[in-house]
Amino acid sequence: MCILFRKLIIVLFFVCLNSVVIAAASDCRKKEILCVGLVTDVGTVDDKSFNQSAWEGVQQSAEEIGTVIKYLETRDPKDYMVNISLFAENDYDVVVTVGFGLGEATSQAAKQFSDVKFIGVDQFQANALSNVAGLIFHEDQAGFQAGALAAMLSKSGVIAAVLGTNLVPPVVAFKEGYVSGARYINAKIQVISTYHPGGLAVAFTDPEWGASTAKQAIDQGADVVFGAGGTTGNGGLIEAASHSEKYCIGVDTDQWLTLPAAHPCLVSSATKRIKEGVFQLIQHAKESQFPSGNFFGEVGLSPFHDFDNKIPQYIKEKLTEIHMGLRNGSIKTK
Amino acid sequence: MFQKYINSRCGIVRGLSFLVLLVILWSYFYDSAITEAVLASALRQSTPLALGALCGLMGERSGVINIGIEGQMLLSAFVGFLVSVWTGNLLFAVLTGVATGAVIGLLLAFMSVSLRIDQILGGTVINILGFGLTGYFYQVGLNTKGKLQSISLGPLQDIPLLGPVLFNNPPITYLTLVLVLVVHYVLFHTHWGLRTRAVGEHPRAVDTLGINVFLMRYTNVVLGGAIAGLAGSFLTLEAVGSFERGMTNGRGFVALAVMIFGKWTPIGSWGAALLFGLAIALQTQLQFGGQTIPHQFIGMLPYLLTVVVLAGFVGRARPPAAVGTPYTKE
Amino acid sequence: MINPFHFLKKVWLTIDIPCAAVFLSAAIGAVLLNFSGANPLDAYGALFQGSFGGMSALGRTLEKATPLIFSGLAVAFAFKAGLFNIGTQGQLLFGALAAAVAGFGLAGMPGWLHAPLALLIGAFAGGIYSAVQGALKAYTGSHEVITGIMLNYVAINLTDYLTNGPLKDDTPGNIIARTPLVMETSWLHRIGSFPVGFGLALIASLVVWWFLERTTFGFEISTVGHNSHAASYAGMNVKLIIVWTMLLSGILAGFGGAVETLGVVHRYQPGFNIGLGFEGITIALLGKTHPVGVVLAALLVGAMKAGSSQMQFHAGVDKAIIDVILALILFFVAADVLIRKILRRRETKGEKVLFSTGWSK
Amino acid sequence: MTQQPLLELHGITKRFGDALASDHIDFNLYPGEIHVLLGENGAGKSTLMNIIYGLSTPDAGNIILKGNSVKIKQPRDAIGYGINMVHQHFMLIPVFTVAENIMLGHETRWGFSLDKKKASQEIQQLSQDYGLEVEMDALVENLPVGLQQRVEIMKALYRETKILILDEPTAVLTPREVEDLFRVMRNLTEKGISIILITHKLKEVMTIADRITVMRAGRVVGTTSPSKSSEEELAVMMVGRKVVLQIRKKPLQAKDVLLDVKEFTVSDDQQMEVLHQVSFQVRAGEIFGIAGVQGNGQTELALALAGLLPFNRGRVCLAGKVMPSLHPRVLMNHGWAHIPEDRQKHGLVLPYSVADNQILNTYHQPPFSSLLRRNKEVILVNSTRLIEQYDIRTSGPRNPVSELSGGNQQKVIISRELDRKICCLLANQPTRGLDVGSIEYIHQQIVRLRDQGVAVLLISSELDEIISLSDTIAVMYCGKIAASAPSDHWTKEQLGLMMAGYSPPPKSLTWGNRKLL
Repeated sequence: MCILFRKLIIVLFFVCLNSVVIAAASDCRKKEILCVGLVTDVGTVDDKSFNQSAWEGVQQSAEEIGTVIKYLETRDPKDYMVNISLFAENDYDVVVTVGFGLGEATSQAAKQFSDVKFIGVDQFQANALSNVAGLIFHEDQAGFQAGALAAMLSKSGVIAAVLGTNLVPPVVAFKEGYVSGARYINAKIQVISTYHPGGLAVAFTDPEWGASTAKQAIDQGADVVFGAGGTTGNGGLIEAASHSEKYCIGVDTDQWLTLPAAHPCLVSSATKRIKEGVFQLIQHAKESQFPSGNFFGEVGLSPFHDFDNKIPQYIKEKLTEIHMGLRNGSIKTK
Repeated sequence: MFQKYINSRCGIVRGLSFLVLLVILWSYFYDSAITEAVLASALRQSTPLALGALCGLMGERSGVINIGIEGQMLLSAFVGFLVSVWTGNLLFAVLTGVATGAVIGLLLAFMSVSLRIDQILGGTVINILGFGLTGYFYQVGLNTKGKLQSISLGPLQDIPLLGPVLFNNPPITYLTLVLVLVVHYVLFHTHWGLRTRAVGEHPRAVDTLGINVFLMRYTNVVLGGAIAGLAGSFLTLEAVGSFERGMTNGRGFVALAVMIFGKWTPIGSWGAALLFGLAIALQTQLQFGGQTIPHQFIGMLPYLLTVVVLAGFVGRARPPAAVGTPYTKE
Repeated sequence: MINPFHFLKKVWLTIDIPCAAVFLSAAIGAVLLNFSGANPLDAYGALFQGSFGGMSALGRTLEKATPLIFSGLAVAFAFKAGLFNIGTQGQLLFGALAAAVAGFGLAGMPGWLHAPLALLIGAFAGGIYSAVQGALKAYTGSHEVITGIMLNYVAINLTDYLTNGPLKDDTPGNIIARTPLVMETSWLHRIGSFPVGFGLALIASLVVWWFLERTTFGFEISTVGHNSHAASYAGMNVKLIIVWTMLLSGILAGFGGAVETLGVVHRYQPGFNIGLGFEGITIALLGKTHPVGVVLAALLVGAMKAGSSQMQFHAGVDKAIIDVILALILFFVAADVLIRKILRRRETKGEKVLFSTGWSK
Repeated sequence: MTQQPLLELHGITKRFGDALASDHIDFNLYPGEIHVLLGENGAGKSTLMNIIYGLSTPDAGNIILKGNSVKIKQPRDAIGYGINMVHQHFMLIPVFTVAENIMLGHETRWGFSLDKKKASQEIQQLSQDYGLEVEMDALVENLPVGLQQRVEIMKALYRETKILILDEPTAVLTPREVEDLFRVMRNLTEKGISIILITHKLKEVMTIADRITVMRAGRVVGTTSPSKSSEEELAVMMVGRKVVLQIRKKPLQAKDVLLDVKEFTVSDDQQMEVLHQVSFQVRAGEIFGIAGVQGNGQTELALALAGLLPFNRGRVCLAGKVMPSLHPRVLMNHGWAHIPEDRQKHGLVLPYSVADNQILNTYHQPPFSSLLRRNKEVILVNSTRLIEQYDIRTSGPRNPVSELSGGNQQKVIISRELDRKICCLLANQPTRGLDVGSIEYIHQQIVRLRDQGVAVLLISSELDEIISLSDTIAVMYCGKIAASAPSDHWTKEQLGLMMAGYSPPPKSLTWGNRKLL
């Protein structure tokens, strides 16, 4: 045992020495190959939320226009810059940074690595930089449509929202849009909503709280639940699915595809088309037509899927009307 | 004199419970639906805390601090979820979740009883391991075939206030109520419980009576682990229906507080867990009601309340005398 | 006076178990990596390169280690008095926030004064928060682990509220809950790639060592920790010492938070200090509550954190593997019996450290 | 006694590291006898008994029970063979009731439940049979020590014991309780139970033993009986040299009152008044002995006087000065020294070195500290001097005090307390649990201080110690000073009765604070 252990130590030691000289994959230096890197916000790439949507966009670019792709997950927000630089230093051409939290680091990196193009998801660009495109969304508009749908579906006159934390601006925008949308349809509707009481560390990863809270809302008459807040919101959706005659509305992506457990109640999702937006921007980069400043992505409701034939035509028409109204500015979310 | 002290404390607790009851009744007549909703939510939120506290007190009554409840819950939640995905059999999934908790309990017992590692360290190892392993092996796209559904207990459900709150719940919630009583019975009315408490107070005395201290501690920690496993199963298989990284969110630690709040007794812990659940449900309700107070203030209320209560009159709780000290034979 | 050979041997005998633990854990980690389809050699190589390969990597490791040293010291310090300061996280948050407030709020100060002042303010904010916990323990008997856990939640909520309310960064265009940037006069810079904060951490660990080993107050603290009855017999004011110990422990934690704010983040933002306090417990346990051990443990964990991005980049390995390895290291350091069996070494006297002696007595 | 021995030990040997704790021990026990195992602390008595009881296993040797060789690996085996042990430190669960303690490990069950009623009946029956009365539902922690011991004996009886081992049972008892215990022991032997009694008190040996085996340094020195040898002979066998059992001291030359305690009232930590208006005075050059059974307020008196327990009312003057408050450090600065009752709890920090323990309360004063810094060199030099001066057996000043024997641990405390310039010494149970050599040494030190003009307040439950050392003796009973008088006014019997709360005091005594005659 002892000798074996010593051998192991020696082997490991040499491994460490040798591996220092590992070279990075150098394909990215070639001009014709477009390398796309993605840096997540704190969390994982498979979070069923914005990180995942953005990554799907990047993956789509690999499939359709042959980019070389790689992602880095951020565990510590202080590593934003480190992770971005890692791509830049390894000759990646496009770096996608996901989440408003990375905004500062992204613009800093953009100044430092001027030949790299950055796509900042959810990052509003107050001062445009030539190599940064901020992919931003009118979450309030998506929320507005969700609220309108909820108000039209509700029979009890009470609708609920289970939310992440108000420390994150998009969540607040979703919520406020949701409330105005519901009021737009029915001025007397009662909207009961709540933010997660914990801090950032837990607010988006507490499905149990989301589920309990949704139940609490349903028990007092709410018949539509809007879940907006990562897996916390998902908990609320799944809970609503286990009650009969209740509807729920997902958020960010078309959750019909990501959250099968919610199928019994999931009428639609208030989506931000992050995947499409990211893919589009990568395409632009490939074609050397990379925009700078703010690039507005699509928002709206996802398809109704199985609920398509259960939803009366007048609701669909009204939703289309609202969608157009929001687009041309005749309807305001506030 | 000690007796008198207990009595006076009981008086305060009784008074407080009576007050809470009054408020509940008043609000029930004011708005029955909301009251029922809040109470049902409180019961539900208290379930993992109560189970965690039961796990903690099984260990501590036999002399082993278990600070790794969080990790135990997380790992069993994960395994239960995986099994549910693979087999689609919820009962089997719950059982494997419970078994996982027991196995982690065995690891904790091995560390703290056999290896005589510092017990807080052992628990910390389990916590980090829980986060690491579940984080590393979790894959997205796994979906369960549903979760445990409510079972209403027939006519009992029609009792006003109590019916909808107590008698229309999913199985693990019922099981928790039963377990609180069972653990109470076992601890205070069986020879096993007598020996367990004795081991936690004075292991050497128990050893000299020919009782195997190590076996007692092992068994209790493993059984406690199984209960923590049930708490984990509750999270994935009953409350949510899916797994998320870090989804325990500190409930294992709060369970410890609940256990101490409850003075190392099952029923006391259950009461404390209910209080916590009620606080969380109330703060949600306040937000529902459109309160404009920043939600952080409401959010920290239960914690502040605990500190005040601990400092005020539960401070001098008496833990099992031998808790935290590994036992060595001479 | 000291025989260098003996000294080296003594050092080796102290660190051989942790070293073996690290290697053993790495080996088990390699099996796991292999199991999930990654190449362990690539992974470890990249990890090493990302943490020690070059000056900037090294600087990053030191930067990661800095707050861990502080919170590790805070936990270890309280351990000496038999107190388990699980509230380090909350104290660190307050330290970080207070330093930020001092950093952006005190205008027109020279750099030589501003940074130290902001550091001190941060440190005392943490200290006072911790002293509350100590006072509750000493004068009401409520257990510090419970009050610590509770006050952590309170701290998170309170700092979240402040950064999203009264202290929110009001520069145009900001929508994020965070404080304004601190002024450059209060920054802790880097000298080359060597962060000044790390130097402060080293000094702090030296001071803690000196304080515990060489001062009468350190003597009082460890007397209270070993036997509080004997301490009151010897005329020490046990309750006051508990409060003071918690205060100082909190000062260390708050200092860590302040260094993080002034040296790395340059503002306070919720979510930026998650886990730093809790990890202090791991660090203190790994370093066997000795200041030098704390520094080494923090360097180890800091290196793993710093190199994890490289590891994921080059080897495509999920970063969670680091948690697994860390847990294994902690397990093997704690379960030194197992390692001893492998190393075939007998236990030496007085080496076993017990941190917890149960809940308060 | 020509019948077959119940229990025989042949060549029992046990090593701890390099030390031989038992060295080829032969021992036998006949049915219905009381066999005393006599020896100093550390002679190997407890090790031997632990081997019989299965708490440790011998390296070599046989245990023969009723002619059959048996292996006893754990207490369960011993209990199975009818061997039970009452440990010196009681093995009782303080928060359990008497009944729970007695049935623990041997529970009467009804299905899964404990049948507490049936168990209580059985225990009640036992207590009637053997004349051992104790309240079934009382919490053990609320019982006086004597009753706790009774519970221990009943535990053994409940398990139908045949061989009962009593380890130093009289250490914590009053003379009257000791009599009671001996009566019970006789009662047991009449019913056929054999008893092994471990002790180092010669007088008890002479009254109770049927046979005596003397041990020294892990070996059996010899076996005898009370009729065949005298106390002095036994002492020589035990210690290996002649010991002086009488303390010689100069006649009393009392001077000024140095310690004056007036109407001192103290509550314990559960707010119960345990000391009621106690007053007494101790003069320079006087040893004032307080006799009494444990639990009559001596512990609280000592703790309160030393500033470790707050007092409710009263006044304490030290060397003519009224102490505004009692705080250990203030007291020390006024020349107060304290040998605490529980040396491991109050007197020492066990993991600390000898040197650090010797400055435990003076650590903050020069020369041991300058400003904040501890002067380690001075501390070590100080320790080296004290170790030599007080003859402390240790491998050096850096040695942890936990590795020292009880006697040397006490010497560490004594060296710390007596090395200062002091005017008043409080010695609470200064020789409890120590070997004869250490007791002798400590007695000498106390008398030396008295002769130097220090006021000594001696609290002890060892009546012999009080009688042989004190100039004035007071008896505490139920939180009051029942009586006090010069030592030559007392007889041992009177003292014993007073301690038990019986009988009017002897002539010319005070009762409470009142002069009686």
